[in-house]
Amino acid sequence: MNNDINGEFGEVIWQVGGQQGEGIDSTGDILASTLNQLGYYLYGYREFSSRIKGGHTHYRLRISDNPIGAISHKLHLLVALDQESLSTQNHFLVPSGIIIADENLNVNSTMVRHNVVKAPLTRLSEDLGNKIVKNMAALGISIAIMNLRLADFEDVINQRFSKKGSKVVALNLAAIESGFDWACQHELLGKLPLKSGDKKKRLFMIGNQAAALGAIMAGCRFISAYPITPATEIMEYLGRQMPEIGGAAIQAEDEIAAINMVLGASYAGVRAMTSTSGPGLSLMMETIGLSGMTETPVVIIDAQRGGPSTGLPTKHEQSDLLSAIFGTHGEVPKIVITPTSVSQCFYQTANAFNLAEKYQCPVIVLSDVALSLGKQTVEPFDASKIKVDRGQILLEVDPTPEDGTFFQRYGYTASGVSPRPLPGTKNGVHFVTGLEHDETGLPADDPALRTAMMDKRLNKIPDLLPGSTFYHGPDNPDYLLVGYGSTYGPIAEAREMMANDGLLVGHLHILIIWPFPIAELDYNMETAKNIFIIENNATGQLEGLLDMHSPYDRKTKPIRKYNGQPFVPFEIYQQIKERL
Amino acid sequence: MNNDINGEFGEVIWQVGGQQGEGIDSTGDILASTLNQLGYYLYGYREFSSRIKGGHTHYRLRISDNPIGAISHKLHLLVALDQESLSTQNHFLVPSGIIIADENLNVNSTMVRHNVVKAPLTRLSEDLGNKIVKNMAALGISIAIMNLRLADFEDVINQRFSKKGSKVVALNLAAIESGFDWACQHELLGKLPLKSGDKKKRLFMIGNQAAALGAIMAGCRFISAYPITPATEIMEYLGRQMPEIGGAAIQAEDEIAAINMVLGASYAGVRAMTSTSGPGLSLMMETIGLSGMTETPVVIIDAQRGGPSTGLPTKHEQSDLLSAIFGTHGEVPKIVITPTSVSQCFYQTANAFNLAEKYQCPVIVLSDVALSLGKQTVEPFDASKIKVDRGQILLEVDPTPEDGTFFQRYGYTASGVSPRPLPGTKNGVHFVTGLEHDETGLPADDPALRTAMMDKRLNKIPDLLPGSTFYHGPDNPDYLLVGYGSTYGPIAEAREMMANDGLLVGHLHILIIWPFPIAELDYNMETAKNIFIIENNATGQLEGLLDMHSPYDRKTKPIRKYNGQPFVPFEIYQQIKERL
Amino acid sequence: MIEPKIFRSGVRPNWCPGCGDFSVLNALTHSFSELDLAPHQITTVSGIGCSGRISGYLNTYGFHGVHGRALPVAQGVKLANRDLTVMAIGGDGDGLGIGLNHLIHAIRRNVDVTYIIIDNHIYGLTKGQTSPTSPTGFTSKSTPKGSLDTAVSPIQLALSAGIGFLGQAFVGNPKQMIKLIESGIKYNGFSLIIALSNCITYNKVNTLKWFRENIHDLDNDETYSPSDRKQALLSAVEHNDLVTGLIYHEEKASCQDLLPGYPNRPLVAQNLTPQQEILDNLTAAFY
Amino acid sequence: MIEPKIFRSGVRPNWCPGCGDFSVLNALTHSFSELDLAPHQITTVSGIGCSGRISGYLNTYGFHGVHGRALPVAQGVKLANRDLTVMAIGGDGDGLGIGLNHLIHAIRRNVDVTYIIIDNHIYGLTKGQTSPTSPTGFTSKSTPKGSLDTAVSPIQLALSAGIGFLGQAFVGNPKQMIKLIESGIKYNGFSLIIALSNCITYNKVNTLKWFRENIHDLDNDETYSPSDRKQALLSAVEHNDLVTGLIYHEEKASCQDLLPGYPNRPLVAQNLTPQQEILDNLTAAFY
Ligand SMILES: Cc1ncc(C[n+]2csc(CCOP(=O)(O)OP(=O)(O)O)c2C)c(N)n1
Ligand SMILES: Cc1ncc(C[n+]2csc(CCOP(=O)(O)OP(=O)(O)O)c2C)c(N)n1
Ligand code: SF4
Ligand code: SF4
Ligand SMILES: [Mg+2]
Ligand SMILES: [Mg+2]
Repeated sequence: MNNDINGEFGEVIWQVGGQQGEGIDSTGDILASTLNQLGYYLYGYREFSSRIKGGHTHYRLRISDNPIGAISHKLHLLVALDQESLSTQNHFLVPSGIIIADENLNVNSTMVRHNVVKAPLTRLSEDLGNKIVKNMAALGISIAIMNLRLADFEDVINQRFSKKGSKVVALNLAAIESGFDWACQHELLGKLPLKSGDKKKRLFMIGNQAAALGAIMAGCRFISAYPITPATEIMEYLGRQMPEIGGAAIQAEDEIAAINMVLGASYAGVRAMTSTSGPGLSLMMETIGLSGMTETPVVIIDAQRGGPSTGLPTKHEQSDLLSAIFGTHGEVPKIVITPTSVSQCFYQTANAFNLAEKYQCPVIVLSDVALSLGKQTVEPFDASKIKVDRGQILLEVDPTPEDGTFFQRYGYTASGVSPRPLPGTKNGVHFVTGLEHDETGLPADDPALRTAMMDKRLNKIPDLLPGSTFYHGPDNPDYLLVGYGSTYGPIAEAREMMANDGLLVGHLHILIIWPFPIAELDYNMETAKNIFIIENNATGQLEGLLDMHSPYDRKTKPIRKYNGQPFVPFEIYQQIKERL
Repeated sequence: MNNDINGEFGEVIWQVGGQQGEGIDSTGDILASTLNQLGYYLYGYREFSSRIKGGHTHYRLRISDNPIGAISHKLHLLVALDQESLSTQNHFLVPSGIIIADENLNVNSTMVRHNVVKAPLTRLSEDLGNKIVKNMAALGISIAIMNLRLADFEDVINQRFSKKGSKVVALNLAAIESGFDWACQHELLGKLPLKSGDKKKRLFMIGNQAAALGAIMAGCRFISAYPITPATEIMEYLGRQMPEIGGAAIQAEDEIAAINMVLGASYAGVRAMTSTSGPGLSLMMETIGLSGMTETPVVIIDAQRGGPSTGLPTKHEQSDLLSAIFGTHGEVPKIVITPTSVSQCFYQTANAFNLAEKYQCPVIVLSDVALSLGKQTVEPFDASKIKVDRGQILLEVDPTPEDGTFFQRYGYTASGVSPRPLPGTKNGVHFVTGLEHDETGLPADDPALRTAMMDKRLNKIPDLLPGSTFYHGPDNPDYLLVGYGSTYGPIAEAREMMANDGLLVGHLHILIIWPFPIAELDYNMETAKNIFIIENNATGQLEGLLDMHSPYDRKTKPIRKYNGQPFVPFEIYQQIKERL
Repeated sequence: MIEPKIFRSGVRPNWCPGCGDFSVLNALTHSFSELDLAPHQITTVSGIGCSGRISGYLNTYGFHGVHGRALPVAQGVKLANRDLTVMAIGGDGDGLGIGLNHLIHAIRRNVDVTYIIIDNHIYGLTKGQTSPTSPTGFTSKSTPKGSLDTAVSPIQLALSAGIGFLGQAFVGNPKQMIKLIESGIKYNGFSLIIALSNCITYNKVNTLKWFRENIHDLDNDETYSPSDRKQALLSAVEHNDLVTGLIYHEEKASCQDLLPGYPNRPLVAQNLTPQQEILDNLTAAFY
Repeated sequence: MIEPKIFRSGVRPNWCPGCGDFSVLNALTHSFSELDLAPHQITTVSGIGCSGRISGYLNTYGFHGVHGRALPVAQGVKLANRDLTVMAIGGDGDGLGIGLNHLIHAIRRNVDVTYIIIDNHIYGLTKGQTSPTSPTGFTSKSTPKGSLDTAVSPIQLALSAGIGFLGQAFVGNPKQMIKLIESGIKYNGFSLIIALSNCITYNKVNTLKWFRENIHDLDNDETYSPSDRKQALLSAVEHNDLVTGLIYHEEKASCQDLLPGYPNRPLVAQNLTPQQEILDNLTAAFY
């Protein structure tokens, strides 16, 4: 619990749980927003079920004075508004942790090792005239326990409720205050005192918002998508922003329409994208092939969720990987990016647009529930880090000698990428088709030409894109932890735990997973004695790709989790320990 | 040209080429049907383009007195009705081969090494009053050259044209005769004499017909599909036969509807299937996942064609493999079968229904243009070889104690397969969903349950299904040729060629490719020094699967072809020779 | 006769209190009961959405498929076993957004399935986006400045596609809904019943009150004849699709009646033992 | 004015001689010419089918997509570059079978695209299967005993979906077709023109002669007013959909007019340099 000499904590993990509709989200959000302004590092993760009202939900917030990239297995302060919060969550509490339970809940004997405080949450808020603010009373108690200042919360409450009128603002503030006072009266003030934050300005957002922002900054001016958990926020956010930045957002009738609209918009020359989750990705497969065959850039964000089929719509998993890479009949060039953090959702979505246009191919960005909906502290974005590279677009075309001859859209070039004029360009009139075609784009099935065209398309993307992987740790580690995408945070922290134990341990992580960066991976895996492949799926999809591409038998060991929840650092650490 | 002491040939490769609409198909079919009745072994392969009239097409027929399973690179007799037949096909001719060219075609100097005979085909048929029978005149000449008897053709001509009236029959017979006579007058009679056939009764059909027959024999009584080349004949054939055998055939509005109807029918308890090609397979991905998740059997025949996207609709390729295996988001149990011959299209389609019901999962049968549309001699089918095994269907269910409690559709069992009552069964009322669910089928997201259910589904299919591979050749071969599906014939023949050269060579072939039969493959690959992986695609999909599953680096060598055409045995032989 | 409550499964619906879906669930159980059906004789296929969850709350065979595809599955079920009563149920997004094509083609095909669209003018389960039936100008998370699209009219489309049985119910009028569902099930062919419903959480425009104020009930309109397709079309146009009751009814042969060689005994009851004789007959053409 | 023949690409159509598609190709080139367009100003998106090949025969920007998805692609093109004239063209299978849902939703959305369905009542390219517009009883390879389904009526469906511009042409009347295409292109919004066509190879029922004998021309019908939606519906019903001419026309705002914040300059012409200022404005809410 790393408290310092003043007894203050550098890290507190707080959680509120209750029924959907009880304001669990906003309780967490208000605490988090305020803490963000105070300069703490935060990681918020919500558990919720695929229904609208009712059903248990909780919001876990990890608060730290140092950068963090994962939730934790620990819990210091649990605020329970429903029975399930107690029964399913109390075992996460550290021995010295505190439970604040609404007084009408049953507190059973297994909880006695913890400091369980029954608080009259419902009553406190009813006293204020409205029991819906019991979550705010609970927040007030939390504020007191962590030794935070009530005044720091006023801004956020004001912002959040001002639309609903000053009465609502006042009611909420009063509820927080009454909780705070109650806590003081019951000697809870400063029981888990937080070190103060550094007051630096940082962003706090979910991956979906970061990805949408990344798209805007990369110049995306067209989105068409269909709602689906956990991707919907991307289309909703862009739906709100496109009118402001002079773009267009279209809610499509289905995912097939969405990707085809995007393909049309992209063909016409605007940067365009769609966002979806697994079921939508499956529906888009045919058109992903069309994008590959016509060499038309397209950006798809697939926010993965528990599969297969409708699966676990609100739960976490990394199981669309092979389908993103190998899905669609036939063979197409593709790029698949797996951002590692909310911050990378921003930068890599922007990157996706450059890669899609540079290589004229579909680019799939795989996020997942943890990234899409998990809220993280993010250093302010830097627009200067984003360069718009539109690849080989021809803005002017020389007239061709004859009339009625198409421009050679698929002329062979050294790079394999052919310049493309946009519709509307004089002298650039050309034809594109999903059929096999010659340099002019016209359907053709001559065997030699066919082979040449396949080679052109399949070889135009280099075997290794720069920045595909990164490595943290000593040279020649004894232990190597390998992952991709959102497991970055948990693995990084697990590595630290192992390093603290004095082990020589490295962390190799993949950011661009297709083309499969085997050269960089092999380079790092060569000397490691124990390689752990860590992924959130059942069949070991990354492991399969590694085996497929590496001629060596690395005797890698799998650490897989497919129960719908993201990894926490400690369980990775623990599982490795058990196998040493 | 293996002619025997009488100067008779055990094998002649004949080809007719012309423009689409010139009756190229029927010329080939009439010759082939007659030869089939005479007891020859045949392999017919058509090249055609994706247009209705016009465009070059040809029909190559390999005629042998021994079983054959591939086309050949050789050509003995070329009948050219158009210029392209001459320019693109003449180089296949063996030195002593004969070209019969319509007299108005240009015969150039590169053909002089061959015996080029200009024949007045158009004139001969115009003399009979109708130039459309010039193909029949050409057939007559062919008959003479191969020393066949005119009388043997009467039956087939009668059958084929009787619907159009006796005049048409007579016209066609007259044209054949006039061609035959012309050949005799020009000393062509018996120039390439065929050994006589064994007169045994054998079938001659395309893979699509065999697959449809296999489905019927396995008890399939429902098909829903959407037309697409090269799969359409399956739905058309079943569309004609279902009324006769008391089933239902529905042309769906699209492939998504097709597979969902099939899923519904199969859920309700009838054996049901759909047929499609790559673009349709891509569209079916979401529902394939639903089949896997709900553990509802489903059989899909994917007749592969050149990909990606619309690709090469009439050309050959084996490039849907990885998409069939890994397509659909999330992770589902699946079985993928790759029949090796027209005969296996029959038996393996039947097998697909058993496997689908036994393991309650989607089964994809991958054929391809060569198998689907290539016409082969097939030994008469044996109904007794087909056993209908409907797996764990519960015809009666004991009443449950409470009302309103669902039957436990997904109860854990040792095998992982749970008994399923069919809708309509008393006391069997239950619920199935694409959401993750508990034993009762009700949506559930408890982490431990989720893991258990994933394990149940993913482990219920054994790692190795019996009969997944077969091997021909000596123990411990020096050379091992590995393939799957329709490459069987060409590889088998290439192996013979190598064996004739005195090499120790084996042929390892995959019939059921998923679950990947790595145990059997490894067993056979262990001692081989040179392993060639032979496949009709650009990226080496089988090779990828091998690497993915085998911990050994076999240093396999790829032989790939992706120009739209199937392998011929000699090119495999030659490519291997070059690399020795 | 089996009591309505027997048709409820033991599962508690996870709908929001006050959601219109409850009324439809209730009406279904009553209709089944009135028709003297037993749970095992019914199969309910549903789509994805709040409404799609209904198949789990009914004590009938239940198939909860993927988004927008309830109708093809239901047609497959019915053709496989013509003795079953087959229901398809889903939301307006499910049936008129992603799944609309299947509706038009199901109408053309006329397989005997009863399809209920629970139309709350919104995407409920995904937390409130504009749906195809949301009125023009409708503001929601996905159209914060108001929807631009013309609302889809399932009534006019169904009539134009040649539907044989069409009704529109309203969750505020359970009796009528029960009657319509009963008649729809009894109808030999494809029947569509649109259940105008409220999403209490996300649709603050098309509320129960709003529906009540705007609905024109055809069952109480003596000038209306449900056997006149033209009148049906015109009255839908006139009342902005907010008509309730039996809109159209016409007897015609169903797909099961017409399918050539389709046996009277359900396909699932056929003998599947492979017979050499059948094979020989079929292969005769290939020798 | 650019001559019609300039709008033909150098590629020879691979259609069967006598196929109706030739007439549509011809009419398009004349319409483009009459409208004073240049080839580079036009983008033609087409589906898969014999008819879908048309985009390769036109000297315009051509996008030959996948089966049934011409409309979404075309809408994307138009919204990306509102200065382009965007055509979508495909067959009856493409547009009314697999792609029908996109048609209904394109009508609702009203993006300014002109869509031509070349309706030969058959699946041509796949060698003659029954299509959604094939009449009931139609025999083909896929319905050897006659089609059971009710034919789909694109006219009635389009009207029911609220279309603003609808015409039906016939390959035997090129003048009318040219006029309709011209008006469709000029119309600000989604326009649908159905081109009744013949498949000389596979459809022996709906031949040129048959069409000629059964068509009722609205352009020559003085009692007909193309601004009356009800009359349009009723006349389609009455003449079994075999009406030709301008069926319906109504001015209304297009999607481009209505989209909030949608600039007058095409999206493709916007400045994309990433600006810290914009980023700061957008991220302000997240501090
Ligand atoms: C292929 C696919 N796309 C999107 C989704 C996400 N999704 C689930 S329900 C739904 C719409 C629900 O609206 P509606 O059909 O009107 O049902 P309601 O919830 O209003 O009853 C959507 C878009 C999905 N499950 N599958
Ligand atoms: C997803 C998919 N399914 C099926 C096909 C096969 N296919 C090609 S064209 C076509 C139908 C053609 O009919 P229509 O649209 O009426 O065009 P026509 O040839 O009559 O002009 C079909 C089914 C395909 N290319 N893609
Ligand atoms: S969100 Fe709306 S539709 Fe869904 S359960 Fe709640 S009230 Fe019903
Ligand atoms: S098959 Fe029919 S539609 Fe196709 S090109 Fe020939 S005539 Fe035209
Ligand atoms: Mg709804
Ligand atoms: Mg057609």
